[in-house]
Amino acid sequence: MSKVSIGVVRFPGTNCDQDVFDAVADIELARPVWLWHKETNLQDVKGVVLAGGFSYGDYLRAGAIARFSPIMEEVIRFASDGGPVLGICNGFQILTEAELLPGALMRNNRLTFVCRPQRLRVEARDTPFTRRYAHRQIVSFPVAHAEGSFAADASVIERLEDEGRVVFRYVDERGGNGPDANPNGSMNDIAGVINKVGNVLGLMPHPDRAMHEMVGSADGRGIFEGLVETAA
Amino acid sequence: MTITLRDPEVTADVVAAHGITTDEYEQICTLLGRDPNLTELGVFSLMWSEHCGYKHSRARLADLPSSGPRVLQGPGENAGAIDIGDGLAIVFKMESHNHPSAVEPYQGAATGVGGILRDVFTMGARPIALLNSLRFGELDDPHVRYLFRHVVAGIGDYGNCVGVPTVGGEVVFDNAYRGNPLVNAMCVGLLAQDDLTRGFASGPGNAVYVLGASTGRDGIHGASLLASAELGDDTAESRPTVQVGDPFTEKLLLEATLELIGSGVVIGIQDMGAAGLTSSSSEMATRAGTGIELDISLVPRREPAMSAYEVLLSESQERMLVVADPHRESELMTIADKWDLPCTRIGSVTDDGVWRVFEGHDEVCAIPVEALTEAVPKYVREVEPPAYLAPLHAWSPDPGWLDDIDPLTALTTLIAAPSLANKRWVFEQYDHHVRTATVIGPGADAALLAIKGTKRGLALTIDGNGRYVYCDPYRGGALAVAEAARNLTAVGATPLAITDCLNFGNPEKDDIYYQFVEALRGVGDACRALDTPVVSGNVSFYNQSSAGAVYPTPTIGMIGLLQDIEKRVPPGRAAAGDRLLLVGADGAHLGGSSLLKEVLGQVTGRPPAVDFEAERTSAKAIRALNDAGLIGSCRDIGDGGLAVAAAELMFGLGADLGVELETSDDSDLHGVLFGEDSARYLVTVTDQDLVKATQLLAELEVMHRTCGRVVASAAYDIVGVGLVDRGTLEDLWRNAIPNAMQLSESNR
Amino acid sequence: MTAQVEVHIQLKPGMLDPQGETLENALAAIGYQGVRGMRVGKWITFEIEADNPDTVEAQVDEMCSRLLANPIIERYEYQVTREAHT
Amino acid sequence: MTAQVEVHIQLKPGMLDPQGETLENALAAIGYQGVRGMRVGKWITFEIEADNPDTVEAQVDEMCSRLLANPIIERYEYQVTREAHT
Ligand SMILES: Nc1ncnc2c1ncn2[C@@H]1O[C@H](COP(=O)(O)OP(=O)(O)O)[C@@H](O)[C@H]1O
Ligand SMILES: [Mg+2]
Repeated sequence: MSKVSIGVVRFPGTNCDQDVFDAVADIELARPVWLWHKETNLQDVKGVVLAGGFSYGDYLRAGAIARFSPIMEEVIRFASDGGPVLGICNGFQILTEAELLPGALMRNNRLTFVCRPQRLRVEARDTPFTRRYAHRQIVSFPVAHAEGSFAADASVIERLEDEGRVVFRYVDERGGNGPDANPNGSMNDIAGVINKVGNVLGLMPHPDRAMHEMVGSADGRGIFEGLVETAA
Repeated sequence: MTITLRDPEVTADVVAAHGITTDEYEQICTLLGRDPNLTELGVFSLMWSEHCGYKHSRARLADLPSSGPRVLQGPGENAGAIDIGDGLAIVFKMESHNHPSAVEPYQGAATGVGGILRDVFTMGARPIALLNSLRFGELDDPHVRYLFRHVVAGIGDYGNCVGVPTVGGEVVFDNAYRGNPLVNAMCVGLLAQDDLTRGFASGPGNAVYVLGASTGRDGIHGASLLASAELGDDTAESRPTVQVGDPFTEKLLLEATLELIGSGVVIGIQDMGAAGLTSSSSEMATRAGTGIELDISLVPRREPAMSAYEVLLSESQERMLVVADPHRESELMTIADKWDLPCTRIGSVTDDGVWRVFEGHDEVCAIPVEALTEAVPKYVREVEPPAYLAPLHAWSPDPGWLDDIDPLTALTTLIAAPSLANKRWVFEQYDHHVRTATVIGPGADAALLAIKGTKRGLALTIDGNGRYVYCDPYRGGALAVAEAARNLTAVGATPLAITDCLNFGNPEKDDIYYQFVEALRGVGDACRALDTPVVSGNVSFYNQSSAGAVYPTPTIGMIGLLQDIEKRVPPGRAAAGDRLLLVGADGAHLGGSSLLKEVLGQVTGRPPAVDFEAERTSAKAIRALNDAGLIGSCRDIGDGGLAVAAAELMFGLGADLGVELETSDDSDLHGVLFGEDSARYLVTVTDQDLVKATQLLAELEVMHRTCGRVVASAAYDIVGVGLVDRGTLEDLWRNAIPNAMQLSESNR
Repeated sequence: MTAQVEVHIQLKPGMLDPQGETLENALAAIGYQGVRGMRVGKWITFEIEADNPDTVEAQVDEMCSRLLANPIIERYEYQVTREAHT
Repeated sequence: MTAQVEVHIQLKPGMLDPQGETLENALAAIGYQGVRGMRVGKWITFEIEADNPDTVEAQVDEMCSRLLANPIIERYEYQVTREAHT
């Protein structure tokens, strides 16, 4: 059986590109494909990942400049045709700037970069990316960002909650909503959201950094497995 | 002080203002066969500054051991390189950015990281880790908090953006550093040995290019004035020279450089660090035995009306000097374009051994290359031990002097001292996971990275203890190396090599020069004894303020290897009932200790002597125990002695566990708990393995004793002395720095 | 024609501004009481070379709404000052 | 008395502004040619409650140099607008 090709987009300043590439390569049925930001062709990939990092240095606002790269027109078209798109960290920021996802990612409320292991609760498992997880499963993916505070108008937040589009929520070590749960001040402890159709997911934590027990967690595999399964 | 750049006349005042002595000026005239013009004088002033020319240190540095079977590149290049097998090499180096950080902590620290990254990727290596070593005054001073906050942010923001994990480091607070913080950054890179690239301007006729950022007036006189002069009250005047870092451009430069090297287009490449275009071009020509010709009117500029002097000496960041075959220019330009980086041809390699600079058709400098790089004066002198040492060494306390010090109170004081407390406040601001190879990140004795595609693990640490070196320069130098080796051993690795950053005061003063010479002798002896050659390093002198010199502080960055990463000693693997085993003798030595400093407020006595034989055997014992699969967890015993090591070990265990610590009855309680004698480790072994472990240690003839156990109640119990609740102790340890940093912020 | 442009960007009213809040607290801590409602925004200045003076404003407005500000969280204002031909 | 304060902060002339430079290039790439000399600074607004109107300016100046701006690399300007008692 031929492998499912998954595109990994590289913008200038993307720095988790190799990590995502390796994570995809780790999934048996998948074949990662590089997509350069200046390209205008997705090379027939069946899924797209926007990796983390600091595209354009995060200058102005994280993701604001990358959103205008030539490749993004193709990604937007691919997404509106129903193709699965996953944005991790800076990728999430770019997806919100491109208005493929609602809301915005603002500077962390503590005003500093935060890098730490982070527990999350899977709030929605009826998405292509999360069906490998159990209902309300607690998973651990590291966070590493300076602008990850999810914000939107109250009505938008309400709609996201009502429609079950909050896919991941920050929780504390015990799986609860204690004061240590939220690393950045996100509204409603939101860590990841999906679009209305259900094919574009963005999240701040890094499943690509949770692929092996040796680096602390293998909980991230499920997302990549889900992505590849959907893309197949 | 100001230099009038428009004044072409080189008067005695102008010479002095450039920090050049009368003797040196005469040497320059002899080398040139004439008087230098102003631009040439500026060039000499930088290249002969301590920072670039190492005039006070070069002769002494030659005594450090720098060779060994694994050394692929020793000192003299942009960074050192070590063979780690499988055709792979590790490239690494450390740099100081002390004075720039004192002037502008955020940018100073950030550009320090930028510079050390370039030193590593210019060799063709992909940076895989950053570490840093920091020294500040005590945190009760708002200015210190300002410096600390911004230095940490600057380090984090730069490395995070470039995408290199910061996996370890150290921070020490002591008022000896109040007026002059130390900011040392270390970078470690990985490459296939075949890709090792050097800074050679070879092949007359080859073309010279600048790649990367345009040139502005940043840091003009940065190297000579900031790094080679004391920080006085007039530092405000050197402010306009502050360099601003652009990590985004650095990331592009990193990718472009590695791609260029991979393509084979590059003949030689070097980053433009201190003294910018001048030092990079002249050093590259020296190494290749060639000359070089530049037309600085071709250098892309950010600012109008820059003089030749300014272009040559600018320290604008994120620039590389590339030597390539002009016939392959289009390949070079294609790669530069791909990464949106300007690349401009500015000159060529010549065969006349002269460093020649034109501005259009006008020749502005013509200096024999070697006059800039090799003819730098070298100062060596013999000096006596400074007077302050004798009383410290004569220190001998009265019997019973510590009777009033309650051990549990002392422990809580130590644990809550910012120098010993948890550093999460710092390392949570650093991305330590990117590249997904971090198996042990900050928080343990050493960091451990997986070398992907192999079974190996690379262990990294950075260590130094300025207070020790102040109290006894020779011992302190040796102890820094020994402590670093212990850190690596504690995760199961074998030390391979070091880089160093030698931070001292003004070497023209005898006391300081003595500290430097003796500390270096200690470092050298320890490196020879522990088989860790010095492959790269950096000297930073003139670390002093109106309050005097900083503690002499050599910091040691050490790398080690673990053949099988599965055999690492993971932090925090122990269960209730496991035994605590002290490997090494009981402590007794309190001279120069943390107990004296943090609890009694005294800096006196001699730090412990280093017994190299004992270091070797105890390290061997740890590796043997680990190979036999007997170690649950391990901490080396350092600052604060056994008592602090046991607490740190406990904090790494499940939250419901505690420790019971048994002191030995016959010796002195405070010495056993807080003594900082070297060559020691604290390990846990399961109850069943205890006999095997002690037998093994007996066979290796290593001193040891069981010194307690892991218990199911969350308390720290010194048997027969008393106990303290684990939660209380852990809160003190975790919150000492965050609490101190909650206090008001300021911009000064 | 060259025009001087100044753009002011600020979080929309009602959006939490942790930077403003932190600065306000820090000011209070060092003795500047009485500071209220601090907001930290962006101030962007540049020159623009335009063939047609009439369209400069529209162009700047577009730049602001497309890139310089994020209308979901921010609002912006700009001023264009035309310069005499140089 | 309440005064409205606006502070403008920018890197000193001659200092590299990586943000401004990157933005300028990005704007050109997406079709806005002709933008030059872009600088990204800060715009801080707040209210201050002051007993003595005469000292407000001095106080704001001090706040800028001590905390709001970093005088080593930045320059600042401020405007204080007094309001009628409310
Ligand atoms: N400046 C820093 N940057 C990154 N990590 C740091 C820094 N300072 C301390 N750490 C981390 O905190 C842990 C404790 O540091 P330290 O107290 O110096 O340990 P030790 O005494 O075992 O050498 C180490 O893992 C170290 O890497
Ligand atoms: Mg240490």
